[in-house]
Amino acid sequence: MAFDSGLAAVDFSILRTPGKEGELHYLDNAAMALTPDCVINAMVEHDTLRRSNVKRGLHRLAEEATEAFEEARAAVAGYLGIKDPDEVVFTGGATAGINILAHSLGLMFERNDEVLISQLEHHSNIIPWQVIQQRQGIKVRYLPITSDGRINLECAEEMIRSRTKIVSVTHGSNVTGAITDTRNLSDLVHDKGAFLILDGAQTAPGGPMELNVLGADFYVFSGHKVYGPTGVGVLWGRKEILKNISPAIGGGEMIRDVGLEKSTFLDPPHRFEAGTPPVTQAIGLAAAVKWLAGKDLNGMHSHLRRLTLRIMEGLTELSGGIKILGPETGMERLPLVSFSVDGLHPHDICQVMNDRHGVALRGGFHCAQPLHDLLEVDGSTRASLAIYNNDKDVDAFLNGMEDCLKILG
Amino acid sequence: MAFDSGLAAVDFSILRTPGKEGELHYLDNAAMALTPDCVINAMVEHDTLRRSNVKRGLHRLAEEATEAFEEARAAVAGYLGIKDPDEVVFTGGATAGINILAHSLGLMFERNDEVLISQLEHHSNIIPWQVIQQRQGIKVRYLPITSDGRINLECAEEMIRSRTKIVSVTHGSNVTGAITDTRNLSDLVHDKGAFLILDGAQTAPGGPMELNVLGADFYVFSGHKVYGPTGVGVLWGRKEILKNISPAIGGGEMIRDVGLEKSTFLDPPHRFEAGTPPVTQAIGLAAAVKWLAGKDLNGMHSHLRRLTLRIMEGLTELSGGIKILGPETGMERLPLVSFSVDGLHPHDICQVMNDRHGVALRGGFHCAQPLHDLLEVDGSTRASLAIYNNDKDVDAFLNGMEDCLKILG
Amino acid sequence: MNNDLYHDQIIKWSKKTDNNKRLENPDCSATVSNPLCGDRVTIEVEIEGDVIKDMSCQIKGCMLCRASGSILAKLAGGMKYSELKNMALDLEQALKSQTDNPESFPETYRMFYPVKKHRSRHSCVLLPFEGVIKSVSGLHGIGDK
Amino acid sequence: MNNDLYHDQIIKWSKKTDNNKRLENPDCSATVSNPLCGDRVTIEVEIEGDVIKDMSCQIKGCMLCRASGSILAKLAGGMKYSELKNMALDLEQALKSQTDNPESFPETYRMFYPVKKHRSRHSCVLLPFEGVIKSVSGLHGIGDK
Ligand SMILES: Cc1ncc(COP(=O)(O)O)c(C=O)c1O
Ligand SMILES: Cc1ncc(COP(=O)(O)O)c(C=O)c1O
Repeated sequence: MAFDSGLAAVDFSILRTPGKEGELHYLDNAAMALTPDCVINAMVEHDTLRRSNVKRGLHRLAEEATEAFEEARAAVAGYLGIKDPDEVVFTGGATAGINILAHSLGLMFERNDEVLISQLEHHSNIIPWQVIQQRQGIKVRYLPITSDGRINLECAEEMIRSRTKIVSVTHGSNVTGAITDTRNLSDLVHDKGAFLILDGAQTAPGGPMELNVLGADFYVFSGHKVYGPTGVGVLWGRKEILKNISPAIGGGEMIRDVGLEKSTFLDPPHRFEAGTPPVTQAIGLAAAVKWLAGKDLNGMHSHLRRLTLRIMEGLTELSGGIKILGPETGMERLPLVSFSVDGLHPHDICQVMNDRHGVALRGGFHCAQPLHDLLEVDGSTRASLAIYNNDKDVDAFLNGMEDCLKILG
Repeated sequence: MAFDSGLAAVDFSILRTPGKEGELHYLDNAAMALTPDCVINAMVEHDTLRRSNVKRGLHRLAEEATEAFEEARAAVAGYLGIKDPDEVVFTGGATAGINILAHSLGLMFERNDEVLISQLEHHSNIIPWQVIQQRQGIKVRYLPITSDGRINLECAEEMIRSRTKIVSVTHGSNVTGAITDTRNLSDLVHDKGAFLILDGAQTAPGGPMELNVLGADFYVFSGHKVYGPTGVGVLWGRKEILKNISPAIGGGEMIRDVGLEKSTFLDPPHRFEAGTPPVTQAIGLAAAVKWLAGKDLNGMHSHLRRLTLRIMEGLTELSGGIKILGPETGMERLPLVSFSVDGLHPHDICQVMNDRHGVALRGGFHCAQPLHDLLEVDGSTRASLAIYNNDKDVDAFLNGMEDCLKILG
Repeated sequence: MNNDLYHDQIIKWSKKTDNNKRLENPDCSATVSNPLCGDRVTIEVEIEGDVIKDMSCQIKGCMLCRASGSILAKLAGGMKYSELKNMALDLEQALKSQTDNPESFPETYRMFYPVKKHRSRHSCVLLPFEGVIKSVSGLHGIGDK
Repeated sequence: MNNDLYHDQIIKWSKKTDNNKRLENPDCSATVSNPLCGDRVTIEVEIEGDVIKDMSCQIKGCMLCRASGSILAKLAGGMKYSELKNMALDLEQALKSQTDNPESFPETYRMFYPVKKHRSRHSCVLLPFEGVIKSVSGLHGIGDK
């Protein structure tokens, strides 16, 4: 039986109750997914029944809150397909996760060490490394991209060298939709004794994973893109590596012993969770991944592949200088499509699509300015799909684009 | 008319519906306050009506979410008594705020520069500076404390010298309850061209402020201690200073221009808000401070002063080697009381108080190990009050302590 | 669904290109940009005393910005710089004010009234003004008046 | 409200001090601590072959930890080290298991059954065992069996 996106949509108040502005065609999921009622309810329940600080309290609320928080950690570990929940660090988001890694691993870098990222990266996976570069005289280098917006992995062998300490790349691009093939990359990285970090912000929403199969050493993602709350994210790392990293972000609940000169740290994950963690949000995130894992994910994937193809083919049929970024039809890609239109500013497209068609898109550089510079486009417009999207959304998008070209062109 | 804490308590589901375990005497507010229903509702409403990423989107949800987020910023600015909302940076919490400051200001430090903190600090205001010390060869020095657990400000004049770049101290101690008198301190700090950071985690819950009067340059606090959500906090800084600091924590939504070698940053507050901010939680925090500002705060303060006094006097009357930490009765202090009992482990006290009396306390080092080392106590037990606490809670606490001494002593 | 933000007048003005030409002897020029949406405006001004003689406005940006720039370039010739600054202030105030009154907009800019409720797009309309002010304020004796 | 965690037996054992004395000729010793609650246990052991001859247990910690240490110090004399290790495993399993069965606890430790539902306090009970294991495992030929 075909996948019924309506069965997912009913879980979302925000979709059941369209505003006075009419129907909502939410195609801005790569920026933030909507969140189902069960996630909201899990957080309300926590805040009204078990609200308390975690990790050290001995009273009932504190014990219950700690239990719920640690269960959330186990649920996320389950989603990631890893055995040891202590490999799961709760952070403020993907950006926070990469910053924790960059600053903490940075403490171990020596001058002239190298960090290899790619030209496909989101700013979150560029700026933190540039900061370390500027501070410590390490070198940030960039894997080039192919003309269809994938990381050019053929260059990896040559570019990863003995000075390379970290290779940090996106697991799936928020602009081109390209998915990074990690199999060979992981071997190349490990052969040189470096660590592989994957930015999973766009791949985590695809459903439960087998992180170990990816061959990565670290993986980060954000709650709000996997149908979970804002204010929370996850940093996963292999235990034996996490244990040997000194945390650069410090505070309460992460230390073993504090002296005036020097302090020692708790074991992972706690050493990377400085201060009061986003307790309620971690619990919401656990509800989100459990909810998602309960869906027909194979059905979802083929449904989204079909909708993505409709968008790409529909855009191709429109006249008017539309250029689709990223892998061409038929190749693997995330369920998102970014494109530029000759002579049209992405913001004008987004505004008309919203005002006249109720279609929510995102336009601009999508926090990936180097990528747009390389692709020589002045920003792009992006339609990104999630489990609740359907053919009507695609119809509205394609009709809207036709209208846009008429009005703005 | 006397302050009626019941009028505040009715706003909290968690207090209206005691569990099967009987009445809850929640005296662990310094670790985390409970949150009123209006805060929870504000977040539910946001997630079900306006959920979207902020700052760049042009569709309806994104515009509404951005508007709500910026209104939350304005509400917090109002609570802090400052004119320009752009001085308010949303963070993950007090700890995140201090880390942003330490790492960013750290970029400007030179070897042998000094950071002056105090022996009264929470680990959140110790560890980040120790990290910078270890990394950059700066020196962290400690203002000593008085025997009654206040920062010894008489030493400040001598200890703040030309190499001192930052003085970062708690505005109110989470252990001794001592409140830092900032008037002279601020002048001393500024005379030497240094910056004053106040850790307001424990003072922010006191109600609306006039930050400018404090003479600080930066102020941080956490949402969850001001009756707001977890996963959010605030870093306030003077605009003209914030503008001149390069952010060390990087990501999306905070840059002006990203090149492969170097990037430039947006104006404050955005340059310090790397990545997707805790949108829903910022809105919850705004609801919390608005709710609190609407209460009879003078009434609340004298009510809490009276309860604090009852706790202190009650403890003094109990026989059994009880030592109260911090300023003696009659002196100004936060509504919290920490104490040690000869021969009794704080965890045993907390457990018995919970199991037999339904009183929620916290025991241990309260993330202030250096302070406990100096006061020569092996941890302490803390009762901390909030707006909804009443005489019954104090009765339960004092009866419980008597019982504890009997059972455990 | 409403169509009012991109109405005919805005579209018409956004497509005018007669003020894109560069000036031969500009007295001053400046480029300003809006990092949030990538708009970039380059302004050149010929000015005598307080009076703007000619102005060009080259815009890489959205329709609102282009329409605003076209109108400004058309209007500016012969206008006093102080008047232009006041108009910029009036326009900004009209966009930001809490009350909904099209009359509060400078007459020639009334077509931008629908932008009012889209806060994130105010800067698109204001950017060309910023460019002129940045450009002229670089000139000694005029900008700092 | 229930009183079961700190029941009479636990309190009684926690107050015993006879095993606090230091040994004259310990073969090995170790100090372990629990950073989460500040408990610290110092263990000294006299051992011959696999058999524990005597043991002392000095504890700065909570009642659960002190009671657990007193019982262990009392029991250990004459016990095989391998038996002690098994007991530690059984106790840990009994505390952590999903099923609620007091019988699953080693008999002499059944009084700790009420601790089961307080996860954060399991380590208080287990810490003295950890100390012995850390101490003995430092001895060549025994610890690594
Ligand atoms: C004085 C003080 N500073 C900082 C903090 C850290 O706050 P958070 O854990 O919310 O980051 C706390 C709270 O534990 C505190 O009491
Ligand atoms: C590929 C990629 N990496 C990182 C991020 C940053 O995520 P966040 O803003 O939630 O920290 C995003 C989302 O914007 C993304 O798409």
